[in-house]
Amino acid sequence: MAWQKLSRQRMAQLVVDDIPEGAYVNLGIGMPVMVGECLPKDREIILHSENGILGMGPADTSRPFDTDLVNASRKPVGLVPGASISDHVVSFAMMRGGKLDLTVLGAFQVSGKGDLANWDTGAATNIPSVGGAMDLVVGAKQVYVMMEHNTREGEAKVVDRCSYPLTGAGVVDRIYTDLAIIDVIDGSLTVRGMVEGLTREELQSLTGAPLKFAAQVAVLKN
Amino acid sequence: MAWQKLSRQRMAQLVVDDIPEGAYVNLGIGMPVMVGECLPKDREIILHSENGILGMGPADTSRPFDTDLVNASRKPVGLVPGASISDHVVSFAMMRGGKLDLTVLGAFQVSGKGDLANWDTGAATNIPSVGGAMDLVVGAKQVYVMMEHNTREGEAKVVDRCSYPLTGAGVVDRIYTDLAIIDVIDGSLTVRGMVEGLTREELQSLTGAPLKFAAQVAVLKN
Amino acid sequence: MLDKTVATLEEAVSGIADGSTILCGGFAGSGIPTELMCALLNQGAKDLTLVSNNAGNGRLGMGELIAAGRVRKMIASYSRSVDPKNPNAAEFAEAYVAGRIELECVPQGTLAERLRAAGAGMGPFFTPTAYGTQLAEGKETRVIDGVGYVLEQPLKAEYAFIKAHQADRWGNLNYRFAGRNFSPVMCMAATTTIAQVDEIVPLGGIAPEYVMTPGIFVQRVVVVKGAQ
Amino acid sequence: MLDKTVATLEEAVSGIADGSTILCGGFAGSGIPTELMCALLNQGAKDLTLVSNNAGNGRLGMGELIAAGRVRKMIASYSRSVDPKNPNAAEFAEAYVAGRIELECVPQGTLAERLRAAGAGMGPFFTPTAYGTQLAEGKETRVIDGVGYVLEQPLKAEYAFIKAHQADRWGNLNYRFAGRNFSPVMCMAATTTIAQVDEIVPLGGIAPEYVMTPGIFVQRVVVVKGAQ
Repeated sequence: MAWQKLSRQRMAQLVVDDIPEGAYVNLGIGMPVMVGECLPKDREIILHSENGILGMGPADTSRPFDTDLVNASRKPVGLVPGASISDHVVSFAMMRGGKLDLTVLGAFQVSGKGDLANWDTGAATNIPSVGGAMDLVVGAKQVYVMMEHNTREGEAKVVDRCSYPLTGAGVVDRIYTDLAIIDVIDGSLTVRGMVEGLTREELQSLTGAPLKFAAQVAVLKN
Repeated sequence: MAWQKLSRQRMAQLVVDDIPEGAYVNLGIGMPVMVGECLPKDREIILHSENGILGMGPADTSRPFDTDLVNASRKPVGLVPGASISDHVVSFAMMRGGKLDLTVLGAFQVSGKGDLANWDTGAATNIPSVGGAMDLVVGAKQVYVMMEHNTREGEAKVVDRCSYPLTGAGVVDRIYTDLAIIDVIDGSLTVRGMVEGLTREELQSLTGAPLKFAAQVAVLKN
Repeated sequence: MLDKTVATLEEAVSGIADGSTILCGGFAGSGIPTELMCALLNQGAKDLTLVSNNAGNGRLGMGELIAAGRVRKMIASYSRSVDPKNPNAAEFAEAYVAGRIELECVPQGTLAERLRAAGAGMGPFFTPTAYGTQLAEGKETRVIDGVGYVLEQPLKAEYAFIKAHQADRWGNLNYRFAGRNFSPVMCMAATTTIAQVDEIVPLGGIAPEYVMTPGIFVQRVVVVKGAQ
Repeated sequence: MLDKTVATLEEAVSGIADGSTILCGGFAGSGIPTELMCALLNQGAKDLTLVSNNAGNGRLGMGELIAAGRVRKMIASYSRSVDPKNPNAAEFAEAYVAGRIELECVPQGTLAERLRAAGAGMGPFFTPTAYGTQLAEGKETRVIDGVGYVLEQPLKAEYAFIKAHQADRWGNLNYRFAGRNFSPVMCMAATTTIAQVDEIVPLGGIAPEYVMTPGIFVQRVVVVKGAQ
């Protein structure tokens, strides 16, 4: 049977389905932004932005752009009722202090032990720029990664050992890719969901670290 | 010629005269409270209280007692125009961070090197209670002490070495007593003012640490 | 729907186990969560460690808990009564002199910083406060650029008892004047922060820029009208 | 009378010496003291170290200072342009690639904490952030209860450039929404804080409970109407 990669939209929806009501969540730049766009209006999920906004919502497009209401990607945002503003010191205390229930981040690589590399590819021409990623991964109660299972060149992004500089060691709890949902449990990988039609052997061959499989592996469809 | 001890009122006035316009000042409990009472209304001296009040003024006695407007001695206070409220973390950052121009504290003993003992007499029955004194003395730009020159029993309170537990080592900049004003400069004492009629020998005999005398020693009168 | 309000003081203090550490907001009579402490007296938890600037504000609340032998240890900056003629911490003094309660005396600013370190997810820190004094004895020290520092440890707790002015159902809080004091940092340092408030306002009733404690630091809210 | 207001931007940035370290508030385009940085360009100080979350917000201000070769070193958490098609830090990138500017990359939360430690009069502190990564290389580390920590140093400065919304003549400040970001902590960490504000209000015009930066942390205030 042929298999299809999950769409980004579907990946975001799978993440949303796993976020409990009332959770405090920080969404990283890139793919995780779609999680915010998929949140149903009737659910109270409280979005945190590192620049001190807790309770971020969509920008009011009927008003002119307000530079004092932006997210970390410099995009306009709004405040939902119940929102609060803090300075950077308090905002990062929330992150490092274990108050955020969840952060969803993009990644270059995740290792079989849950090491995360998402801030620098180590290229000589890179300007080192870490932002808030290292604070998020040490503090958030759960760290989810959303990324494609393989690079465009077909290389595994789930690897035995990250070749890129680490953001944090052993920090990732769960990986959502376009092929699978993988939990990091006690330093090893357990698949809890796979796209329809993909075999375990095929998934392992596309993955750079050894996989275990949960008793119940969900079948993921677009 | 006979000499008279300075009154507490006069001591407080001498301190007030030395406070520059616009200074941020924390007044300790006990004798330093009188400094606040002596401040002329036309001068802008900004009083800090450790419980987060910056810009403390007299309580509005026409209103009922408000427990949320008190100083560290649990006494009712007011807020002057330009006052601000902070939490304890920020309030003590002002103290330790070198933002207060001056603190005026009472003392049990001050050593010739500027060591201060003002929180505990070391008596076995004491309940150790330090409050904010140790934070004040490490941070305020100037630490002034106001105290009687001698105990009721006639013992020197300016001593060679404090016998009571220290609040801070080498922290005192100036001592106002009922007999003299003494600067602590580079770990030794220099008298800059003495009550009228007192001889240098008499002052030294009432003092437990060696005194130097400034080129100009002011004559202090009640 | 996220709703942190609870209907009763009893519910607010439910589940607090023997041996818990509880941060108690307040300074010099302002911002004291007296009714929560009274509710804890009824709830029955014992062998407690209380963290508070003062060791009581009259008999009600903390004084009663101490008198009832429910407090094993006090961590405070100023445990003596300020005015011996009208003692605010008489029950503590009695228990302390009798050797029935342990005391850890912490400089007030260090107390705030230790709570902040815990709340902000930090490890130990060097502070100049208390260097060269007996309160630094036994602690790691370091001299940097001629200034002496003491290494102090984060102070975290299972619970915080807080008195605030207004709250919404997400737990956003504000405080009146100097009623703020230790409360914001204690909210951060506890796993479960329980706030008694004068009133609940609708979501959005506290302007976002004027929220003093964001709701993420608060787990339970209970209204106490006409609090002590 | 205590009056921290100055009449002109020129006066606001007067006396800044070559080799100074300047904290520059702002994050992602909000709260940027652009006009103060432009005034510094005219003032002429060079060999500067700038501390800012980002390394520019378009050419104006920081970009011009960097392009003019006036900045020796940048301490920042995110110096790349967020959007390569519309780069906010092109001048920095050019100078960095050419080896004309030094960069110290600091995790964003650690940057805030280092400033806070300086402003609060603390010494170094242990933080879990960056433990086990290349940003911890060469730094003292410690493992406590199974968690790894990195020892980080306070970051103080001669000056802070701040954009705030309102001020009074005592230097009390408030900020609009996320324009707050690093500004309060930078005000604390600098010896001389210079704030450009939208307007001056009378003393007492900002309610005491809603002052976001107490005036004790601010030394000069200048009005800039219609700031970038």
